[in-house]
Amino acid sequence: MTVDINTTYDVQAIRADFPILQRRIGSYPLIYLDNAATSQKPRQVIDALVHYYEFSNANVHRGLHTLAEEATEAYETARAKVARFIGAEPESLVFTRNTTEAINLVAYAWGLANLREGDVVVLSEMEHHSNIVPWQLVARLTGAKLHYVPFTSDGELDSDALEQTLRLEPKLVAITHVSNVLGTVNPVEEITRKAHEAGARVLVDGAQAVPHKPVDVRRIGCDFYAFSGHKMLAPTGIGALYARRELLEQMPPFMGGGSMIRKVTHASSTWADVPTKLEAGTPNIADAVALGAAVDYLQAVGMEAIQQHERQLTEEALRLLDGEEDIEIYGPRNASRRCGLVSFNFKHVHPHDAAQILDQRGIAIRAGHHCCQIIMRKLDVTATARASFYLYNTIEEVRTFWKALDDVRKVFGKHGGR
Amino acid sequence: MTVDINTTYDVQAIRADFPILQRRIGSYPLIYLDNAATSQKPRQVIDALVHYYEFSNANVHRGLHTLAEEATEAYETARAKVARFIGAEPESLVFTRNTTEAINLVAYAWGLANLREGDVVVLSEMEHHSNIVPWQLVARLTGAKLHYVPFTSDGELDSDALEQTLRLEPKLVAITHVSNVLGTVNPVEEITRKAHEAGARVLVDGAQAVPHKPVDVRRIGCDFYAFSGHKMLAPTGIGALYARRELLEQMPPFMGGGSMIRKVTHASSTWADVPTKLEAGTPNIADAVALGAAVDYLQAVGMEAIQQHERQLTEEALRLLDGEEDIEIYGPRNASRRCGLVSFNFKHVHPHDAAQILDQRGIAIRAGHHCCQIIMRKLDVTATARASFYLYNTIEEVRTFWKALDDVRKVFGKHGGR
Amino acid sequence: MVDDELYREIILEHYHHPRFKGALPDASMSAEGMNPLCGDEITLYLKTDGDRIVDVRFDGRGCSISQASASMLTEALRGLTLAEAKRLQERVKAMLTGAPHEPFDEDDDLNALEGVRQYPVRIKCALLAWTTLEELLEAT
Amino acid sequence: MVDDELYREIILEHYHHPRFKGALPDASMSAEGMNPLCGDEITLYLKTDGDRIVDVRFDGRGCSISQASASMLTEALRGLTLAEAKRLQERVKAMLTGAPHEPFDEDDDLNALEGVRQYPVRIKCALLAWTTLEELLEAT
Ligand SMILES: Cc1ncc(COP(=O)(O)O)c(C=O)c1O
Ligand SMILES: Cc1ncc(COP(=O)(O)O)c(C=O)c1O
Repeated sequence: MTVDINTTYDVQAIRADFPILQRRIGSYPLIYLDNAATSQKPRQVIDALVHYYEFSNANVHRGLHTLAEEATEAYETARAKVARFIGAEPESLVFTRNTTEAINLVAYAWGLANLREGDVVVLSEMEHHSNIVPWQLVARLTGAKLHYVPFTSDGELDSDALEQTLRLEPKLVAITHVSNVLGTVNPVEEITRKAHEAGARVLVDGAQAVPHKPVDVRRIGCDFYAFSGHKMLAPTGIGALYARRELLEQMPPFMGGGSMIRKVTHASSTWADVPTKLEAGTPNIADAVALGAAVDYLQAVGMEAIQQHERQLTEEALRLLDGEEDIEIYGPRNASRRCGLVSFNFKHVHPHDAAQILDQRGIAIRAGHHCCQIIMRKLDVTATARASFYLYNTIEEVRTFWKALDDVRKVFGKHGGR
Repeated sequence: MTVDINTTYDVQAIRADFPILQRRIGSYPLIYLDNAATSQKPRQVIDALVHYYEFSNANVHRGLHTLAEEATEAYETARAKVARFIGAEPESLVFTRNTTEAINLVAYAWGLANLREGDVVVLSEMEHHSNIVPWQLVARLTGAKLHYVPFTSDGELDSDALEQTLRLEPKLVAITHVSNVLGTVNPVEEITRKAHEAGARVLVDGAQAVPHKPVDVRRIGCDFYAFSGHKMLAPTGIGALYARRELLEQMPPFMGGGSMIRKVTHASSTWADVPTKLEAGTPNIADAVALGAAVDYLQAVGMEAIQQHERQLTEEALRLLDGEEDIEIYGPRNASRRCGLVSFNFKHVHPHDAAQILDQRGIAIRAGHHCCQIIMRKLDVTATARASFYLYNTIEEVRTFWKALDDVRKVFGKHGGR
Repeated sequence: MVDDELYREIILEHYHHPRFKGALPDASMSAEGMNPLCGDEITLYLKTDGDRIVDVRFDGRGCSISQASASMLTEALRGLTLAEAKRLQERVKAMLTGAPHEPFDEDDDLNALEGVRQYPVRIKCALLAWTTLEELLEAT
Repeated sequence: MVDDELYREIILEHYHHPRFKGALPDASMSAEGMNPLCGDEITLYLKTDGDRIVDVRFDGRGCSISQASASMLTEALRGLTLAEAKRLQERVKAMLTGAPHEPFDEDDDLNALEGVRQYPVRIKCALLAWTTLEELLEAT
């Protein structure tokens, strides 16, 4: 990898690190614009996996032999890297499978211990199902109540509504950093400050933020922050929860099992120190190590540079789509108010059909509810199409995507013929 | 891989598939006898990971584009393979991180919905912490009571005590198939029959069974069966829970999030079909695919052949250790009553010290409580040493291990000098 | 470039001009279906006279495949007995899932759905109306 | 072949002949420590006269490193004031964790523990007695 943030952004050098970008779909080169669903993986991350399994594979923490020491060292080094990447200390970082597990961990471990009948939990209407359903499950077990802050027609969080909801003295505000449908970047720093003033804990869903922009959990000030490795160049099966250390220490464990205990007796057990207390059983060691390698890669390119590059792609996509009268765009129009994705719909073609036809040109976009049925209902659609960008996408790819929309029109007619 | 179960077992051909076995520890070749903690990975499994990431990586289930279809196909094919490997239908197999998560899933989802104050859950005193602590956590939330079936001085489950405990009409019997300390193979078929007669559900912890012997969950008849991929040639981060389909269907979900829903509204949600209902968020797709490759590998060698090979290694280890008057062996003496591992202690040397000295000869064994503090207390030790075997270990390795015990004696004296 | 196998003319025609679309206020029975993967929704209305289906309508939103399939269903069901409807439903399901079935005539609109079989993700779209019908018939 | 760096003679000597091992029924204070990774246990007993430690014992089970370290502790603590004991505990901890510290004399038994530093997993063994002491002193 030869990228240097001090020179120009060398997207071709980056692309050369991603073997899958050589792939063809039928006779077309792959244009992968489904990065909000999952990202592709550079050679360096794949190599980290292979090296781990060919050289140091062992179970961690409990072994005295050389491989076990090396595996433990690699695993804990990865934890320190990932923690540093978001401005946290290693003891505050729990490895999970993904964002979803991180949020469920908080819902079960912190939620069951801290929520009581009638307590208020504040969500927003732009949350991913992963930041809704865990709270519904825990609300059913505890009797807590959920309140949803709406978003405006611009796709921005309704800040007046938020302030009103905070008067209910919620126990928790759980909010996404970046919406995976609208692209909106929420002002999580300000939301955290207000929520803290109202006495609430704050959980931020960072699944769409950490891969795409610099994130510093200390600056945000939130209590919990969740994200997924697979959306940031790392393998599937690894993610993380940051939590303020004193909360981690006070929380009862989530899952029980090996590693997370201090002493087990017939009747009860005591717990290991944080973060191990929250990591029951054999962890996903290799994928954690590879997440460390992904963080190295992202840092070498530079998160500012990545954000800047994606903004250019997003601006171009917004500009091109905005000129089409048969297309509706969702979310903020100003690229500086959003992250690198654009949701849209043909007025007369279902997004499934659009996605299918683009696939025949090698262009991978996503069509569906994007795990955000509440947003869909508000937009009064059942699904949207979404093109989402990452560090290896090019302006030419964005233009090819835009041109391919004409193929959709060829099948369905300029106005869908309906 | 050129192994054919109809000819002799070609351990050298198998070894050639495992890159890590080329490794040297200092000047000694690695002798890896820590397989009960985690297994090594063959080239074929590592290649499956690399191929997935270089060729078909995408998020599953929700995508219309080619990569998403390929990823979904690969993931569901792996599910079908793994299910067939243990005699189950794909709809009954939920992917989890490991055995620990599989058991916690049952404890939270089935346990919170089905256990009430005073209900009895039966465990054994030879359980791994992963099959104890989840029940302690759920007992605390529900008021259920735990009863432990003891084991005899031979390391066998006390079947009279089990029958007595069943008179308490337990709701659940949760028992390990193979003990990771004693090596004991429990008669899970018979236990399940008796427990069902008593009206209990049965969960079997198969972490040490599935990697080492043929397992058929239909023949066992149990309601739940849990195991880990990383102990059976697959990557870390993937495991599985088998559950009888009607139980899966009746159970509320465990974690909430993407994929596992049908319809989400502000107030509540409905669930997807099994097994997706139990798999919230982006699954560990690549490692599931690689677990499929591991199952292919094990089946090509043949589980009967592997079991037979390990029995020879275990018999040799028992024979050699049994001749040493300064060594105590734990668990059944008859190799046909156990799986491929031997726990032991020097009468006068702590197992940590023994393991450390063996490591200096390139021999990796484990020393500690093996996540079984209740067994340790019954054996009146704080830790044991454990040598555990797998398909790639050789009789020569077992003998080298045994000879290296003399190095321990050289440092600590024949009788520990104490 | 354009996928003729999937987007056959007859499918696009049904999509652009769906037959019998809209609510049926005096329906004898109705059922709602949903494809949780994509959010497509459908409501199916049947009006029966004794054992015979005298009116069928569908409502809802979805892709061309799910809408065309629903439109074809409303046309095909009209005038059948409930038992015949059940047999037709089983036949379409078998065609879409690759199970043995009596093939449809070349010029039967339903025959156009066979192309969907090559698109695993879209099979669920084509099936939506028919699984909703299955549930509705089971409920009677 | 045999690791002289870890298993120095003085460590083995303390392990084989632990000083002041066993319960101390008239202890002024005691604390239990445990290494959750391996199950090693230790109980530490101190008897003080005013501010001064007049008797120290340890009991428990563990590997050569944890036992030798505990034995050295009992010898080293004898006769110190509680404040001196605290300083010694910090100095040993610093040595074992690689923090800056005043080195021990070549012929001080505690100096033999320095070799443990190269064995990350064993550091916890060597620390066990000293972290138990830390907790005990904090509780006063
Ligand atoms: C019998 C038994 N049960 C459960 C486990 C836990 O497995 P995992 O750590 O993969 O969840 C193990 C392995 O450590 C085991 O040996
Ligand atoms: C905003 C947001 N939150 C949560 C998730 C869930 O992530 P995962 O499936 O990795 O748990 C996603 C991605 O799908 C997302 O975009």
